[in-house]
Amino acid sequence: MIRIAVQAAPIDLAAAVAAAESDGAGAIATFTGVVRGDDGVELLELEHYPGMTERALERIAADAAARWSLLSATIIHRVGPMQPGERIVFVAAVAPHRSAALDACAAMIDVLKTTAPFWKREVRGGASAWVAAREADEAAAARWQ
Amino acid sequence: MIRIAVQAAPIDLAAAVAAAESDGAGAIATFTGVVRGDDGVELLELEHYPGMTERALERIAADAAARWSLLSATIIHRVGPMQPGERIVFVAAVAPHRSAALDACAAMIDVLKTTAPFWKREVRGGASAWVAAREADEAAAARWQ
Amino acid sequence: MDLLYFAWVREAVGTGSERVDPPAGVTSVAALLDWLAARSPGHAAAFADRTRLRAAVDQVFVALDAPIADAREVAIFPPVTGG
Amino acid sequence: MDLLYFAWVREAVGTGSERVDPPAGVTSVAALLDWLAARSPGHAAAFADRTRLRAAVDQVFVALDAPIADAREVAIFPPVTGG
Repeated sequence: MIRIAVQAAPIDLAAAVAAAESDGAGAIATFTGVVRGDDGVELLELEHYPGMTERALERIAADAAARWSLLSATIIHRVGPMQPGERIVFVAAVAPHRSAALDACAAMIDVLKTTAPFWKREVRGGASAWVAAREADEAAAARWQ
Repeated sequence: MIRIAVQAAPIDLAAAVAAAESDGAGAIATFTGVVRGDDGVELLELEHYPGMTERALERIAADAAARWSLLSATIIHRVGPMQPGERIVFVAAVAPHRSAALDACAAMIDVLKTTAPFWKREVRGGASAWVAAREADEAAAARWQ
Repeated sequence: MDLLYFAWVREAVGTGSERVDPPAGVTSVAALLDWLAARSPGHAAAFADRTRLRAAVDQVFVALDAPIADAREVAIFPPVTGG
Repeated sequence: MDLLYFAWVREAVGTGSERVDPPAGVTSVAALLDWLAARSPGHAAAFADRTRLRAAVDQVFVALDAPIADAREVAIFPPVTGG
């Protein structure tokens, strides 16, 4: 099963994890990204490419589900403005055994970082700036090709 | 912060995840192991070595926290009898960035499989049998040495 | 052809979308950017440094030398930074 | 010296723990197993195949040829299967 959501509403982690567990496998790996406030960020804004975003997430989840024979793959990504401490992204991979779940979860978030059309803008001290892409993200995604 | 629990009570995932998120980092990776019922298992019983178990889990979590500079490491392991669908183990790694959280989470569950004194017994059709160790688990744990 | 701009590209151009009808000689994303740069100082600024730009044709990522024949929707944006 | 047995080793021996006072010549875990095997058929059966056994001395995993001098607690068990 593939579950995708691109939403302005906060991510309900308990509901997302409960849905993943209900898929009935032995191993559930999750990744949650949270807005960090440790370097003075007051607000994060996420812009995306409506239509292409959903297609990209569907493809990332479906590719992982096929490659690792997952019982389910979930990607929930928030868009719009959010505060430090709020969840940006939640990824879950459910499989009979742990190595498939762990690898699929890591692959989905790594590939998402470089192939899903999202752009972050940070507000600090009233001034906003677009976040630059990191070369480390390209290298992390290339591991799974 | 290191959080360890060896308990007969069910694992409260929402509480465990909320505690991990409260540690204030940007990346939270979790692994949850669930009793599988797909091969006819009616009941799983987990025996452990009281005293040594807690020391082993403390060490696994502390080693991961030091190696990946985690903000927190959590290991909760259930013992005693449990039903298919119930959680056996929950591991969480909290870090500023995702690669540290993902690697630390995978390492903790891999190392736990071979260095924490737990023994599983499965009940099928009224007969119980001890689960044999898997060579694949030794190989997975060796990756992190 | 519908054009879409995102993030700082959108801000530099001054709009998130526009509809254009490029001449027949404009056959690649790169040629489209050359042609668009003449439309306004904002376009010129946005497309000045091609190493900072990425593109999608009909919602599929492509290299800047990719063809745009039959494209309905071309999007220009910086490298993605989600997750 | 306190001995602890877990999983099928415990079941084969017939008890989860016992207190013993091995003679001076018993200086390793392996020698301890040889000495214990004479105590009962259950002990003998439990310790017959050493490749199936693991040990801890004072709650630290050790190889079967590890010394047991000054050990307060020795545990014998199968390979672990948690998680």
